[in-house]
Amino acid sequence: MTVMTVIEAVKTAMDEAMAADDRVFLLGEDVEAGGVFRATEGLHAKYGERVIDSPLAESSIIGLSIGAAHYGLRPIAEIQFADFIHAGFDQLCSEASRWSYRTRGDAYLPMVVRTPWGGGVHGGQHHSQSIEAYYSHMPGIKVVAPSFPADYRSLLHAAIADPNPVLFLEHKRTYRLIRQEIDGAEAETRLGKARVTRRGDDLTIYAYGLMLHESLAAAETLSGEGTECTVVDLLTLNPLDRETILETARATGKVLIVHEDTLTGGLGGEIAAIIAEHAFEYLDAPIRRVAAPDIPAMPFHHAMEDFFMPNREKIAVAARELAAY
Amino acid sequence: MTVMTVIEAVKTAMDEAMAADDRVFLLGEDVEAGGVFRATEGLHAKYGERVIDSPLAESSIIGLSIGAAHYGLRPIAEIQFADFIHAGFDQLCSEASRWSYRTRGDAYLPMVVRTPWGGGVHGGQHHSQSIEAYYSHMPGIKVVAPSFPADYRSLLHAAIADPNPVLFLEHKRTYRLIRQEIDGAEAETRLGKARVTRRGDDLTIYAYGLMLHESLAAAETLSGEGTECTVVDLLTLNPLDRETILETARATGKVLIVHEDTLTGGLGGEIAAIIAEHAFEYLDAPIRRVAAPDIPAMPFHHAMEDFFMPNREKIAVAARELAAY
Amino acid sequence: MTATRTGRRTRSEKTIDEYLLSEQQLEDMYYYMLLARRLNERMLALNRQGRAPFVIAGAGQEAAQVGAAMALRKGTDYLAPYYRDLGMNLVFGMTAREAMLNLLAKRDDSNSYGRQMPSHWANSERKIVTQSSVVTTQFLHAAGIGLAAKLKKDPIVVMTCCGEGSTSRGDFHEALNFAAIHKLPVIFFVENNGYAISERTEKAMPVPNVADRKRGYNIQGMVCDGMDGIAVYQTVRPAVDQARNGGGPYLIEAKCYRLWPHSSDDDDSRYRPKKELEEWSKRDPIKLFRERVESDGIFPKEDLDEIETRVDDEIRDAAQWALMQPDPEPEDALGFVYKEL
Amino acid sequence: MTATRTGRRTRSEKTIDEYLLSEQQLEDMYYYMLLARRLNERMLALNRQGRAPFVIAGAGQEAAQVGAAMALRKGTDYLAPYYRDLGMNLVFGMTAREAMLNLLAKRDDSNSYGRQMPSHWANSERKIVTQSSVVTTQFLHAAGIGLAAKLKKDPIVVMTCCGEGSTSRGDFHEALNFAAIHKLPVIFFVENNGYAISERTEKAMPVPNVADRKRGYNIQGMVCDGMDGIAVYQTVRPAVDQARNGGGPYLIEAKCYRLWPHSSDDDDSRYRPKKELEEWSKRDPIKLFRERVESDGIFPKEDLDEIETRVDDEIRDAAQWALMQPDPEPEDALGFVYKEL
Ligand SMILES: Cc1ncc(C[n+]2csc(CCOP(=O)(O)OP(=O)(O)O)c2C)c(N)n1
Ligand SMILES: Cc1ncc(C[n+]2csc(CCOP(=O)(O)OP(=O)(O)O)c2C)c(N)n1
Ligand SMILES: [Mg+2]
Ligand SMILES: [Mg+2]
Repeated sequence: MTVMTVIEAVKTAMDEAMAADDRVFLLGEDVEAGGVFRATEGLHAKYGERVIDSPLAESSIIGLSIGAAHYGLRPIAEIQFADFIHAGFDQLCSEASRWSYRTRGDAYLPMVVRTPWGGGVHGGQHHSQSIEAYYSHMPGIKVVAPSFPADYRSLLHAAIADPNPVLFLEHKRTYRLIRQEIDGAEAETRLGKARVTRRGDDLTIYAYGLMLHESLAAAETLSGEGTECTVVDLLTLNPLDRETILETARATGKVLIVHEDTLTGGLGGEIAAIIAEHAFEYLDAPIRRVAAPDIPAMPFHHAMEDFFMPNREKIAVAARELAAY
Repeated sequence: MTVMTVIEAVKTAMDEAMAADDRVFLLGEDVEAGGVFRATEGLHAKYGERVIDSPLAESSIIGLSIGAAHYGLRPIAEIQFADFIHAGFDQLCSEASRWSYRTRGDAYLPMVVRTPWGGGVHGGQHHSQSIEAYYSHMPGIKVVAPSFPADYRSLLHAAIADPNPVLFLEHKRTYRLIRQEIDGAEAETRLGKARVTRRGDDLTIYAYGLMLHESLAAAETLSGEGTECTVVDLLTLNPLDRETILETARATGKVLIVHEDTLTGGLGGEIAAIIAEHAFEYLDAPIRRVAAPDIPAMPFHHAMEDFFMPNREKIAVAARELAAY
Repeated sequence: MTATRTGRRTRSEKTIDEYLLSEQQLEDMYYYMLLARRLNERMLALNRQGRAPFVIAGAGQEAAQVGAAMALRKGTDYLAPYYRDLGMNLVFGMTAREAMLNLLAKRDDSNSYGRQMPSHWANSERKIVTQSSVVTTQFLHAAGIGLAAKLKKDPIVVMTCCGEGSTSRGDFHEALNFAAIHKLPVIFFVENNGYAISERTEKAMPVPNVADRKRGYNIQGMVCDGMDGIAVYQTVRPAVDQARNGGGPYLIEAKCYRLWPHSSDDDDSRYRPKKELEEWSKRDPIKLFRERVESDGIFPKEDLDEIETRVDDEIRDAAQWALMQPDPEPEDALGFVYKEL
Repeated sequence: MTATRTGRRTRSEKTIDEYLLSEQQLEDMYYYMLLARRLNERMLALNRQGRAPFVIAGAGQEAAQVGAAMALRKGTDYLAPYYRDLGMNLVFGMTAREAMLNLLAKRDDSNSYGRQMPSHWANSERKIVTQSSVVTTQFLHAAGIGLAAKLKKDPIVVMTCCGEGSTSRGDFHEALNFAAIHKLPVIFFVENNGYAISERTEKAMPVPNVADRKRGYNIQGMVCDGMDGIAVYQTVRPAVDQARNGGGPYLIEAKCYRLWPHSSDDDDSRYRPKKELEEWSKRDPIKLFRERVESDGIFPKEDLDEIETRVDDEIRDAAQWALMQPDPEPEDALGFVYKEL
């Protein structure tokens, strides 16, 4: 039996993909030495010039990957921290997301941009951000944010095989925190599919990344109190799996959306809107969101960081209120 | 009596502000010659070195403005087309939006970034975009998108006077299309306030920019059919005027959110979520959104552009369905 | 499509050698420059007639574009051009009819099928890289193609182009920096036409020549007379050969002049002195070329007139044909957001 | 707070003149360099004890930082530093106690009140510009301050700093380009410590010296020995005076070496040869300074020992005091998202 952490699952998938297809190569800051989270450790020794240290320049990490993917290679770009991807916003939004659209598929970009996101690691303002809302509002880009090691591995393979640009978000707090026995573990192999991780009749919680685990813990607590929650692991944030979202919302009539990102303009708004438009008749309660307060980003000091971060307790409180509604 | 177009209102406000306060200066591409939309025409001749042509580099237009505002000046930066602001995303998100937060107000940035946005001008993929959803998800930045000349003038003054970074969005299609007798015209002078432009009991339409005008036209049509709409001109997109949004939603029980931006991840999601959480008990119908389809951006050919753009007809169709619900 | 040879006549072989260009190439050069100019003229006419919403032209830059593109290997080398590079696209195989389809955003325009503005080139078969309206981003795409080719050990060269104003953007720096560090086979070709819309070069650059920017990257670079197609070819061709053989990237500046307003929406009288325009018009690259090859006795007047006639015929045909082609359907706005394999 | 003079003793006036620095300045230089180093050492100790979550230090760069900062006018000139610049902040007035408050993210840390990671400096009164973790963005802020000062005709200078790796970013290019075009009073000071985390300079630059990048902007620039505080001062001071008088921007590179891992989270044994570290340790800037002023007879051993003792006392006090200061309350995460006037 093989138990893997998230970081091991990510590294394993890259190793497997590079071994199977020599068009796959890595580009990013410090990747030759293994990367600051050691996701690429050993790969330079094994694959040599296919693991390339980039200069400290995010626009080029994305822009070069676009060129290489257009040429027919399969770049896996690493942005050291999601917080630093913004200099590449232009290349992702104005170029990568439109490559296929503006040529009607005559040209396309099989590229992956991996990056560690999320808080709870004393990373402060610029090593903790949730960036998914910005980058999920780009038709043409796929955004993936798994929660369990087995999915990290299978979905990273799917992202590498996909002919479109995929932003692959890895929650850094879970890198070594979350382990899973992966042999025979349920693993989603398709981009665009959410998973119902837990079934309950009283309400549905939608989450991803670290918050999926916090939501499962909250659901466990509520179960002990007699409230049964459905918990949906969104897995792919763009395009969203509307079917699973609506099926579960209709089934439970009460919904709670959880994310670590700040509330206003976060992905929760879109999920709430989808439900409020297409499952309205089934709703028995207001649509609730648990998210971070509207401040620029995670403060550094642990007391303020804890205040900022949603967690199992805050989720449980909201779920109880919703159940009682 | 003075009738002003949108572009005249914008130019007038800048002229007035520069005359009143010599800390105000302009920075942007081609602003000395008057700018491609002629918003700064004549100002270089009048204010000399306070109107500065920047090199073709958007990150610097924003970054330089940050420095100048920190020093105590009041820069008005112009990004020639909203589509080109993305290279400045990093400077706006990682720096400008957090300047006050990360120093607890010890430092702050009285700066304005003006930019023409929106479609319907044969601008194609990169001269037509709606960028408000990305930049409204940045606590610390204020985002303004007026619809009428009088508001353009008064809110640009408010933006220049505000001690925070303000992204001032000017809908380019309305620059010369929309005129208004401005003497004594109702003009909002506070950032953060929406206006109820029209009162009706049957449903509320939320919009901004060109779509506000299309929504008013649709409301007029529906009125002829016996359906009375409330129409809310959001004016400020971040922070949103939750009070006005909720008051009108509760009053009509049916809501329709309209924007030119693509549907998924657009600002409409947040507005829908606010209503679905805080006005749920008052809702008599699903929350509807009229927006552009989820494709990367406005196609160039007029047939496809018309297909992409929401308009009074599409709004009227949705409003009728909602009224009939 | 290249020009077919016209009737034989005697000429001095010596001068031919000086040019490093064969007769056929010299004829092609004139043909492509002329075709580009006449196309642009017809496009502007269609715009004035309200039949084309937008025109952005390369008038004044034909010699730079055709001279540089001819130095590449058609079908093998990659081109990441910018909006003015009609001349380059013609050399790479675009026909007059295709150019008109693109102008009119017709359904069958293979650059973007009416989805992008005109002059946003793309053609995978011809190795023309799709570009957006956002300037300079293509410099990084070209470097990425160079990196991929180097990894695959393919002996290709990538040329990417922009205007002098676009060299102020961060992506310019990041692309040259990376290409220089990895010695990539990329030709960064800058068409300095004196203006970035209304801004003269002094507003964009602290250096007199764009090529001076090479010094920060210790790569090779040179300035050439962008009004002289032969000089451009003679400058770019050796660089392309060097780059193909591992010589690393080049930054080449072609000094030309924007003979027309920035685009069909621009009124250049607001910022451009008449006098300056008149001076530069005397150095019209097409006029210069014709005078030179005629006086050197490479082509007698008749040959050149013959080419002019052929070009005019092609363009008349192209415009008439393109105007009758189908427009996109409204629903064509949908599809290909994601590539399906 | 500056060092108070220690007991008088005879010394060669000649050498003093060579230094262009007064006795007081030389003493201050030693004091600040030593204070920075000892503070970093204590910070790392606190981190090892689990009392400080994160440390990023300037060990090996103290001479570069203190020498450069001393060339500025405290209270008048602006500083847009980067995370390693503890030494510069000390010269600008930060106390040992404040440095410890910042390390521990205490409620009263005036840099960010616990909102940012340690070493993200800010102090409007001292004209220290707030910075994020995103490297090189501050280059544009400095240019913007220079532009504002030029518009207001204020005779100030701005110095902004980053590491050599950060010069690969687009903002570096855009800032130097603009500052050069407008001849702004900005000193771009690059502390080349040989590494960008694990990446050696060859990975970041095609040029041997960061200062070579000046050539693309035709501005002045120079390289100095970043391990010699006096040499750094002697290089930066004239540039500051020139810039103040309209001489335009400078790009100055201080060659130093990162004596410690990148941060308290980094394991440099993965990528750094022991031998190299040993070699450079011989040139420890603080050791070098002490040897030089001692052998030149500027300060007898006793004076220098006295400074060491004073520094140690200050740091002991600072650490003890700071540890007892209040932490932010959870709710302190809220507020000041927008400035209210
Ligand atoms: C990033 C970006 N900013 C602004 C524009 C608007 N714009 C289009 S062309 C142009 C001037 C370009 O000048 P130059 O690079 O010299 O090329 P030229 O048009 O002169 O050939 C500008 C500012 C743009 N297309 N992209
Ligand atoms: C835009 C951005 N990308 C990546 C990082 C992560 N990071 C922090 S420091 C660093 C290396 C910086 O090297 P250098 O500029 O030489 O400064 P040094 O740390 O060596 O003093 C990196 C990659 C960052 N902070 N900002
Ligand atoms: Mg130009
Ligand atoms: Mg370094």
